[in-house]
Amino acid sequence: MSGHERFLTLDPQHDTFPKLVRDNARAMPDRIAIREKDYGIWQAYTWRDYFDRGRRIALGLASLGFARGDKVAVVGDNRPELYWAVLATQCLGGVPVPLYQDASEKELAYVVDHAEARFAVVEDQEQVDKLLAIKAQCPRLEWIVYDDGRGLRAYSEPCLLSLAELEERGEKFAVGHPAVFEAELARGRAEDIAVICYTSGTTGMPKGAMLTHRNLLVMARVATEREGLRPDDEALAYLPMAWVGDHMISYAQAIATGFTINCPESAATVLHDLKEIGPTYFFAPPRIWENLLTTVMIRVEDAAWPKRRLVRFFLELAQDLERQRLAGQPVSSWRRLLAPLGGLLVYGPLRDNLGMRRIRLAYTAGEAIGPEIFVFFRALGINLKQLYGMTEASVFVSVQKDGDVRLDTVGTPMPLVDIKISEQGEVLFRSPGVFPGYYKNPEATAQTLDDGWIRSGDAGFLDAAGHLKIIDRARDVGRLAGGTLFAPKYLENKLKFSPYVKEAVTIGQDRPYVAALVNIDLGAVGNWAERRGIAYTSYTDLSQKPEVYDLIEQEVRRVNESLLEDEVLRGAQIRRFLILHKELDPDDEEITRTRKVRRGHIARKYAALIEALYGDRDRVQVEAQVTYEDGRTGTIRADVAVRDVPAAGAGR
Amino acid sequence: MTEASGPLLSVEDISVRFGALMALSRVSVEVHRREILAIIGPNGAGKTTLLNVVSGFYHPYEGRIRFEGRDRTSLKPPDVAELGIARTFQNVALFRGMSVLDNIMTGRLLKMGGHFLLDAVWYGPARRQELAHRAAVERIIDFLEIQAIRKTPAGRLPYGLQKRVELARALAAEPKLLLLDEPMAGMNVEEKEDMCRFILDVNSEFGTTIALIEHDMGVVMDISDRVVVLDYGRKIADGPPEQVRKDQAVLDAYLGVAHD
Amino acid sequence: MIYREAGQFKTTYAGDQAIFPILQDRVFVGLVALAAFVAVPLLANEYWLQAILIPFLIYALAAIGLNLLTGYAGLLSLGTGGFMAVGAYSAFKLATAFPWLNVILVFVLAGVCAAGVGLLFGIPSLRIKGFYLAVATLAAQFFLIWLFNKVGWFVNYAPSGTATAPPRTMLGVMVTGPQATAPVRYLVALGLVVLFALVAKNLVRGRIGRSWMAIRDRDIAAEIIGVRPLRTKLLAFAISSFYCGVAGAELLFLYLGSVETLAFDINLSFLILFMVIIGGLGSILGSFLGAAFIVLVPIFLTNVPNWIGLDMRTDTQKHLELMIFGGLIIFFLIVEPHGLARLWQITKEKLRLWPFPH
Amino acid sequence: MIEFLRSLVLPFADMVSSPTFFVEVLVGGIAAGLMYSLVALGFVLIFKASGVFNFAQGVMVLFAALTLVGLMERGMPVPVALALTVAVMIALAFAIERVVLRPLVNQEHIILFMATIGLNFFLEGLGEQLWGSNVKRLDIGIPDESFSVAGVLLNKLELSAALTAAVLVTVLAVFFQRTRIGRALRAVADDHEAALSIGIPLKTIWVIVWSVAGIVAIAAGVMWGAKSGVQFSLSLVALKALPVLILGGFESVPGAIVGGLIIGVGEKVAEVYWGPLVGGAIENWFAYVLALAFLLFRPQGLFGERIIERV
Repeated sequence: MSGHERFLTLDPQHDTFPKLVRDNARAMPDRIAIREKDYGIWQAYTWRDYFDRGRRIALGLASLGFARGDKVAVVGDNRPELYWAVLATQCLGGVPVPLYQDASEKELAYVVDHAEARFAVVEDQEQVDKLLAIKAQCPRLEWIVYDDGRGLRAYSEPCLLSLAELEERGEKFAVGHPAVFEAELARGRAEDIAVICYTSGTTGMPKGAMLTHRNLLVMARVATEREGLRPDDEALAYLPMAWVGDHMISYAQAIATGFTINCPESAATVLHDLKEIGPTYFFAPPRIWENLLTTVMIRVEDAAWPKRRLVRFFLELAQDLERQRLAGQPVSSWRRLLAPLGGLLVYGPLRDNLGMRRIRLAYTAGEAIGPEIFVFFRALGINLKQLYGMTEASVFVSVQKDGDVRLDTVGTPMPLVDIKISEQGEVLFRSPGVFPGYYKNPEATAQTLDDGWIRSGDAGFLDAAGHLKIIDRARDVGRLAGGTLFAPKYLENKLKFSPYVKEAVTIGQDRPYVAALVNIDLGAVGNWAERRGIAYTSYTDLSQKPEVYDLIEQEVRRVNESLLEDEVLRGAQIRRFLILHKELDPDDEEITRTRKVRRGHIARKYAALIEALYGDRDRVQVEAQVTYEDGRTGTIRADVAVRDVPAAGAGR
Repeated sequence: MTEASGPLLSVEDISVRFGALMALSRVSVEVHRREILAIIGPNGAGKTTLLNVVSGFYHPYEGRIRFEGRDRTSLKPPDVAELGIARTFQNVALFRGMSVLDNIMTGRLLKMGGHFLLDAVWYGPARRQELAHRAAVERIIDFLEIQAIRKTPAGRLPYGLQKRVELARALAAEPKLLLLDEPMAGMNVEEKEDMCRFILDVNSEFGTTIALIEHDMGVVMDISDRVVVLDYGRKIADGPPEQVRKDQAVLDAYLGVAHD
Repeated sequence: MIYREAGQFKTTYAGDQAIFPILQDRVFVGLVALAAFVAVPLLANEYWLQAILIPFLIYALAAIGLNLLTGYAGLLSLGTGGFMAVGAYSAFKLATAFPWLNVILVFVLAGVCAAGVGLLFGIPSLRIKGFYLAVATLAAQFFLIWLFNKVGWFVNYAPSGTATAPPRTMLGVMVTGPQATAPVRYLVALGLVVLFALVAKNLVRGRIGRSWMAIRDRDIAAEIIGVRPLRTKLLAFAISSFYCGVAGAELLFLYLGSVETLAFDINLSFLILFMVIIGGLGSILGSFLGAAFIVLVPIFLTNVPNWIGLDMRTDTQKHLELMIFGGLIIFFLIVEPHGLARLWQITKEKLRLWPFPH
Repeated sequence: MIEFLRSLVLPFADMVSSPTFFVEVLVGGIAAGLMYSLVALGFVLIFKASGVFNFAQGVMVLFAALTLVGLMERGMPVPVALALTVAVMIALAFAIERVVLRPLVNQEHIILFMATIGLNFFLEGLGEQLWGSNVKRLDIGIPDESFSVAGVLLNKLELSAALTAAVLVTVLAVFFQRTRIGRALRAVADDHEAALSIGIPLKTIWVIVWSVAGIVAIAAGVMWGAKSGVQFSLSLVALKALPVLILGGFESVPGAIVGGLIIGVGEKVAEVYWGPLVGGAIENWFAYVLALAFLLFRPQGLFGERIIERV
């Protein structure tokens, strides 16, 4: 382990990201740093371009009177220009604050104001409009710089500036101040704040986690070494820039390692662009893996039956083998012989079609992933590993090691990371990546940071082999009224393995039994319904079809069956469920933008439904508020059915 | 400079007849530089006929049409295109067998030249030209946000997208005057909003003069600088939207018996 | 299934617009070319070269020509045989009048002659469309055949009325005439068809092809974009006839050796049209597939009775062939009206998407 | 050069100087023209009702004639053989609708056109396989001899053929204009969906149309067969009907009649008077060139309406 200590000492000449970009631009000026699919082809930018554009933008910002420590809000899809803006900000000793591009005005206003951003660098008209709308509430916001000027020609606000104009100003500024850039760059220190990532959190207002260059750099290097990343790796930069995962991979690790990141053309083309690029390093929250699995299942379902049978056979075979392998059991030999055939017929082509043919390293992180989903992708031959991390720890806490992947753990701690379990069973850890605190929020900082240890809020334990096992959010794990242990997330993930279930919320704390609120997947169920000739008009209509209830009941029964295998949890079977008449939506604050369920909100909002789940009626009337895309609100009324499910294994 | 200051297009006293039917009688319309002009009127009022006359499909039996001050009454459609007039059609007229990209590329045919023997070889000027125009077309694809469908055959697209591709094709010609025949017909609210935004963006971004036919009064009032109202092949009103909305003749035409 | 495309991305428009953008396709095409240029001449026997491969290549060239006109520009023509005859007879006249002329140049000039005649007969296409135009092209067919039949000058007043390919060498190798060996003639035909297929592909994927397809798909929209119908259609007629002319010249010089006008009668027009439609309208590849289909089916039908040991009277066999051929065409049109090229494309898409359905 | 021009003009003098011969040529032309009309009518019927350009019409003529002769050769009396042939043609119509048209409904016209060429091959093979491919004489009891009226030599067979053709053409014209089915057919031709919506089953219409075309083919087959024997070349008559169609329009019954007459007469006159000038046998293409030249001035054909293209 001690080998990793060397990463703790940072050479002052190379201790911030701007300095490292400069190094890269010198050492490998013509290597590709960023590609962006734009105007139909992959436009490539070298490390020299990277540094040069960062410099130009920095000079532009400097010409506007940028001071060290100033915050720059960065809003938009993953675009090279925005990464350069992050770099430019750091060059001047400022702090970039990346924001979710789909944030509402309200959310945006809170963060921009709280972060005291003086500048905003945004992608296009959509973001400009939002920022202009909230400008009155954010008195410190002075300049809004946009990259794509389409539709903005008629805007006359003096605070607006295009990126091109900014760089032009920078050039002029550089003539009068030739040494400013180099000087500011050199003044950067490892302990400077490199970025503030606002975490939406499942409760309360967003908190701004500050991360220093040292935090990010040390962890990036440690992870690079342990996971064997190389300068010739390719990653897809498609996750929101505001998410620390993207910042770590597409910015910090890419710079520290020198690999190439690729920005997709638009949100609509991500899957297509993924296939074109065929990344070697891929990072996705469980949500994306679930969606991919759903897509695969739906499309296979549409195939003619011989092919469907064939594909299913080999997929099941691979999953069985993978499960045996993960459990360390001997793999039956004759089935192992079939695997190469499966590779030729199913796994290889499938990997290729998903754009994962070249993947050497893939992570799932952000939330627990359903074991079935996890096994599915590993069975295809993708080196998918669970990563346990937090924004506050510069992402990396523990990762499954290559060749030592287990289904039920999130792997062993990263080098330089210490983990301990509190008396209450909460996971605590400390590492060089641990943040100095939340921006302007000492109370929250104090709650989370305890003498250098971070309280994760997750319940878990280290097993005999040193693997970290997470049970659930510490405060979510509960017991039924009868005292049986009940882990909602665990059940929900099992439910979500079904392609037909998009989201699920299970309830059971101090209740006699477990009940579930289910969100169907409109694509998958719609497809299913069409094939059966079931007509429907809307999501609400489809969700309440008896046939759909039958379909979901099968899924619930499947989950219950699988619970029988677990001694501890077999008592917490789902006994009653209903299908929600609307999709859970971040705009209605039912889930976060990273798609974590907000249990509190849901419990309040759907109190009537939950009562029905524990009552004896089989129908219930509801009204729900919905927020439309333009911010208007409306009400949906519906008649929701409730259905009983018999306990599995009752006959035994 | 009189040319540059006069109207871009002036239709002077034109009449068109099909057999006994007077489709247009002595209609005069001016389209000014950089404006968005809406042409409205009940069905059969002669709106599309007017567009067809301007684009050279029909020729008026009386009256004149001037474009940038020059008479061009008797030109054929390709000549009209060369003047810098592009248009879209009421019932989307895309090239169904070609991809979206190729559809838009055809919009640049007038800007491409060279000998066919050079095209046959592909290398050299023909190839450079082809790639340069591809780059130009990609700007339009980006502008109209149709990246995801660039290689899809046009015939397979949903209606709303087809309309957008048709607009892209017209834009590819970099026209001075853009004629849009019911660009929003058959679209849902969201698609209409998008299309309005694109039309306004085209107007402000490229300075393109636009004359459009539209039924949705809300849209007309929102985006047009000026409105011309036709009824029974005659012009009954011409002015800013607010004024036209209050015009008695217009109200009568719209509230009166619908004549198809 | 075979395709592995992840990671094949394009950083230039040139790469994106390549004829074979996928690596696996390039490899496949390379292998086919290698086999066609090297393996076949070495391995194939006289019968295969003379009775199957050479006519296949020549018909494919004519089919490409007709496909440019009918598939891309949407102009139905039944005069292909006539235009091929123009090519054959002008090549004959050129080769005999100027014996020093390189035979490839003779082919090209014959194509130019055919292009001129095609241009002439294309003029009505401005005013008439669809089947009317098809019938109008029949006028070309009948008139041209009649002309070559009646005017002895075209066959140098040969009493037999036939034109015979004169022996000509190229690079010291006998290319035409009785002494030319089948592999040599095959290679010449192959080289020409590959060259001209490439030219055709370049034409159709660029400016000219797009104006043709625009006129084909929606003529009014094409006009308002600036496509001039007459010029565009005439160019299609000229280029198409050029291809047919070269193919006609090859038919005489590389395949038959000597021809009467009967060889270019209306049935040839239909045969080429079949190739285009069965192969796939608007597809260069389809022209090859269609030609292969039409060349192979009769050979197959002739041989099947032998293979299964059936002894049939020749006229019965002839009739059965006609019936099966006609039936096959109908069957094929019902099963895949868009031709073999579409079938190929679907298969390819299926392989690319496997294990997902198309 | 002068010689050539002289030979171009001279025939006109010939026409005036020997009017009886000219009338004979004219009558021959009209007789041939009516036959063309008959075949063209078959085309028009099918094209009008289904948009199918039936290239197999010519082979249907051959097939009908072969069937009739074949039955008669096997000793059947003429009326019975005729009735049976009619039955065969109707059966053929059913078969074609079921096997060819129905699976190809809604396909592009060119595909259907190609299918009829396939049908052409099939019927040719079938007909000759069933009835043999040697030339057969068809004797329908009208002698192939001439008589003279006012110095003009007329052929009995040709005359009666022309008469029959005229009658048939008239009957068909009336059928189309006056009867319920005829009107239904016109409705189908105008708009498939509209026709379906007023309750006309498309399938039935097609069977009827192809049956009628088959019967017309019998008539044409009998006439031509009686004159020049039943053999393969009969199917080539169909190609002659094509310029008639260009001239008259694909959808016009009167067009087919008038077009047929113009082509018949024009062709005969040209062949007789100018043919020798260029070495003869201009019948093969003259009709086409005539039709083509005509089209350049009137693209919509003789009876076609001027099309105003709606944009």
